[in-house]
Amino acid sequence: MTAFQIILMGLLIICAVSVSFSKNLLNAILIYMSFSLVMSMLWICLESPDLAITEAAVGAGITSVLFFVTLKKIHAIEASEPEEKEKGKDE
Amino acid sequence: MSKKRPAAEYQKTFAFRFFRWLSGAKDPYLGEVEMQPQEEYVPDPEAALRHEKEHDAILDKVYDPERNMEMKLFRKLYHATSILFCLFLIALLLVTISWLPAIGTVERPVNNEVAGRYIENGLEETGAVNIVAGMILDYRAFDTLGESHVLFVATITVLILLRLNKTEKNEAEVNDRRFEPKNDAILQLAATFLVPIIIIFGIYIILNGHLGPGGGFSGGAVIGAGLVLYLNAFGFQKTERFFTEKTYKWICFFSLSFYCLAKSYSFYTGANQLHSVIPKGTPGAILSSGLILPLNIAVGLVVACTIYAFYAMFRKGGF
Amino acid sequence: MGPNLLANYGEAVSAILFCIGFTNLLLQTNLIKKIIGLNVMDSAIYLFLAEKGYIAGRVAPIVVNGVTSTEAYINPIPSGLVLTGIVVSVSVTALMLSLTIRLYTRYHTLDLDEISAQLKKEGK
Amino acid sequence: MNFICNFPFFSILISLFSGTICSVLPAKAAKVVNRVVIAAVGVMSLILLLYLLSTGESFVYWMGHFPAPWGNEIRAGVLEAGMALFFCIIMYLSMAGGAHKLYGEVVESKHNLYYILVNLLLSSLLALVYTNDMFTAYVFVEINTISACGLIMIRQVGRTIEAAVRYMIMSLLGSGLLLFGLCIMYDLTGHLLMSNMKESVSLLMASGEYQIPLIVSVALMCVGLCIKSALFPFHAWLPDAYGYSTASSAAILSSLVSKGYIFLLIKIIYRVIGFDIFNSTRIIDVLFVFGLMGMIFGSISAIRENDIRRMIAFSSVAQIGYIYMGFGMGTQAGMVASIFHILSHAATKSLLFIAAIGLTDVSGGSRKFVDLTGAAYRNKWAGAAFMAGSLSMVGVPLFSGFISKLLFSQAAVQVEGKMLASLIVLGISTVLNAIYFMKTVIRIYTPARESGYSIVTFKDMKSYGIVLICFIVLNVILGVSSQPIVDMIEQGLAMFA
Repeated sequence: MTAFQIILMGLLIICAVSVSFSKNLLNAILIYMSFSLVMSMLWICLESPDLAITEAAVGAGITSVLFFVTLKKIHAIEASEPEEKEKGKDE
Repeated sequence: MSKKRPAAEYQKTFAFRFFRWLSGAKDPYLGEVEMQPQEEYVPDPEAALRHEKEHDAILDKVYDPERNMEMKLFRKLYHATSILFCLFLIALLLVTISWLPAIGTVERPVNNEVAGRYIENGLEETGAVNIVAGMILDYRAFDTLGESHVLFVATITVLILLRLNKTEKNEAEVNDRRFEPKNDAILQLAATFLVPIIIIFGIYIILNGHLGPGGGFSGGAVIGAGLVLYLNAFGFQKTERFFTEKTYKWICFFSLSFYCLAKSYSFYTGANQLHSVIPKGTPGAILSSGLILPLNIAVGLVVACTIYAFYAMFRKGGF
Repeated sequence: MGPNLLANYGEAVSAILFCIGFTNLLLQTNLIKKIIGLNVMDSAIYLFLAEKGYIAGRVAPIVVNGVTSTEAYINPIPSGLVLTGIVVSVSVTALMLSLTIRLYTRYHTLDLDEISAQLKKEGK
Repeated sequence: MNFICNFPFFSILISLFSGTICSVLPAKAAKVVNRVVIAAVGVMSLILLLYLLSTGESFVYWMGHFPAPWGNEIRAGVLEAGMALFFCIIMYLSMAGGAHKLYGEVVESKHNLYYILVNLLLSSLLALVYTNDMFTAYVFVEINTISACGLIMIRQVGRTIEAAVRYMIMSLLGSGLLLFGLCIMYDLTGHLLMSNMKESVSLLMASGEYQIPLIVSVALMCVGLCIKSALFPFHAWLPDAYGYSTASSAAILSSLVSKGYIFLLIKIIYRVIGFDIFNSTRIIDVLFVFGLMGMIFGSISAIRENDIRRMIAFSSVAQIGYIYMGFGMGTQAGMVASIFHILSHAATKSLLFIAAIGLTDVSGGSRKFVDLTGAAYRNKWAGAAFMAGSLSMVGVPLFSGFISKLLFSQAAVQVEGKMLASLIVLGISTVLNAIYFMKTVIRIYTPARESGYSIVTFKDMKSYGIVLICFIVLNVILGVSSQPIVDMIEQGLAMFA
């Protein structure tokens, strides 16, 4: 069990670092989603099923959906005003 | 009783002058003190235009991040200090952690009589099989009351930021049609199967909150996710038939009021050592554990509506 | 260095995650990545807190077969606190994201420094 | 138990519940509810204060059916009740004074949302004042932060939204550090209630165990709260947030929100760590240095500013520096001076913000000093109130600012090693204060050539004038009858132990 925990924690750090360095916003959000999933697995290992359910529903579910809809909205704004397209954007 | 003073005498008093000044009847400086107003500046329209242009050019130059040395320096300094601070913080925290009691062991200060009582007497004192639920909704219920209001106040701020008025809303609807896929057959078929299952699962999590892992918040989030999926598959027209801003408002209002009043009752009786009339029931049964089940339902409703409201606000700026 | 760094590896990881999130929040110029950094930071604190309740060899605090002895279950307090905390972080995330949308509709960029520069240029 | 002991609980719950109620009411009714709730809470706090003064001892109130280490508690003493009363007065006056500006600056359909935010802010402030539990404090700190953010960006211009983002980022860093420190503290003590924590902390200090984590946790909590209350290097968000939000918001934010965090810090110092233990750490020296730096740099930035609202905002940075300097002295006298300065600054700063909108309104809405020339003749009440506020800030006798400066210098004289630094900086900062406030006062009293701006008399805005008078009277009361208030603060601090 300890080895599994250590692997999960390693994954957490990898996810966190790659979020910081990813150039693409969509990728960053997906990586954050997997971060949450790993976190919820870790909570099962730590014997807190309440937290695991909540994190899976909230971190991987709701928060990511909110991120996606924000990104979508931003693209929509950008597309609806093409004359301002040259303004700086990461994607 | 003082005699009424004659007007001429009264006009010499300080009070008269003060009130005259206050009411604006007379300016005390006018004609008494030599205070010349500043010379009036007569603007030359051409010069003003030129001046404005120059001003703009200067501003462009000043706030050009490539050229402004001060800004560049500030940004570099900021980066350097932030990185140093973070490195310092990481070192500090690691050193701290190395001195903390070892995790996973029993001999730690946190495993004291508080946790002991929650585990040993939690079942009979709160009636909840899930000790965590009993703890957050009974022993430490004030935190949880605050927590649900955090969610509420966050919704309010999102409403302030993103809710549109009538005319903007129509425009937004047109935009929404343009950017969201409509009538995707695969999505709709999947949603027809999935949405009921998701919502039933959410309800199960809420109702089962005091018996097993789960509770109002996670269940509400699941139901909210189901609603969002339904919305995505079938569009706003379908959801508006059963869920409008009014529904949201009243569901939130009733759930939060119920939460507040129920918990006030329990705090009040607790603090005044009165007997609470709420039955605990047999532990393990679905209708047990006093207020925990109704509170979970209330929280679940609030959270489900809030999640849906967040999504609708983000996507369209209204329901 | 104290004696327990290796035993507390979980807490060490959470401290590292905390600092990664903290650095992201301070240094990322893109607002969405700042918000992700914020979420990482919050999760790290919750991991740190949840580690405190864990006791090796015991099970989750859900009473099974009426056994209510402290020997059987882990400490329930940290779990409850983390549950509260997760709600807080969701609310804050939603608020920050709506601020982001609002700023983007106005300034068409996600870079906070660029927005400040534009504001200063407008000069009001 | 006496029925009055329920009042702290009632005041928190009423203000929370009124937030929920306002969400379904139209704006006008919400406004009435808001005023009534603030007034009711104020009256309850006053009765509670009188009751506590007569009994002379504090009490704890169970939030639930379980006693101390298991359940959740709130606690009321003289200082808490006094603070609650004071917060209610300031909040009522600020809301009343800025109400007419709300119509121009906030979309009509969002007015009731504004009152919800104010109600929730009040409840969170009360909870921060009364709570006896660290985790509850954290939760209500978050409510406070989010509703303060709402207050900043309710007036939606670009600056306020950008300021709100910056405010949120800074605050969330602060909350993160606060929660981390709290977790370490919980790990070491095993309790979340302040009184139990304090027992464990003093035991740990006596036994010499876990010294490093203890100090680190205290430091993290302090830094977190300092960031949240905009101590000097962390104030980047403050000028825009205070300068461009609607007037009531600016007054409430500057005088109450940051003070709520500072009061929580005082509670942590006294009730969690212990005053003597806190003073034996080096943290107070750091607070002292940053406080002094804030006093100087805040004033310098204020001098360089040519926008009246932003100038007042920068002056807040300097005043928060004063408060932290008092903490940094590490003596009882310094603490009393800081708490008195919390009161005096809250009364004065909200007065200045409310008076400033009167002046800008008669200058065509412009906030630049050039346009403000002669504004005090066009709106005499606002001019007089602004002058009173400035005199108080500078430290002229009869006003509250004088007493707080006097208390600070008295406290500084008693501290060895910090006396010279604090006296010199106090002197410099007073001079700087005088420069920028007197500059403004002279500017608004310089007669201008006929500018075409309308003249506002008392009859035009009665409620606004009355609010200004109340503020001035409050300032003078604080300045004239300071001794009873100082005695009350000392009594309250004695109850903390």
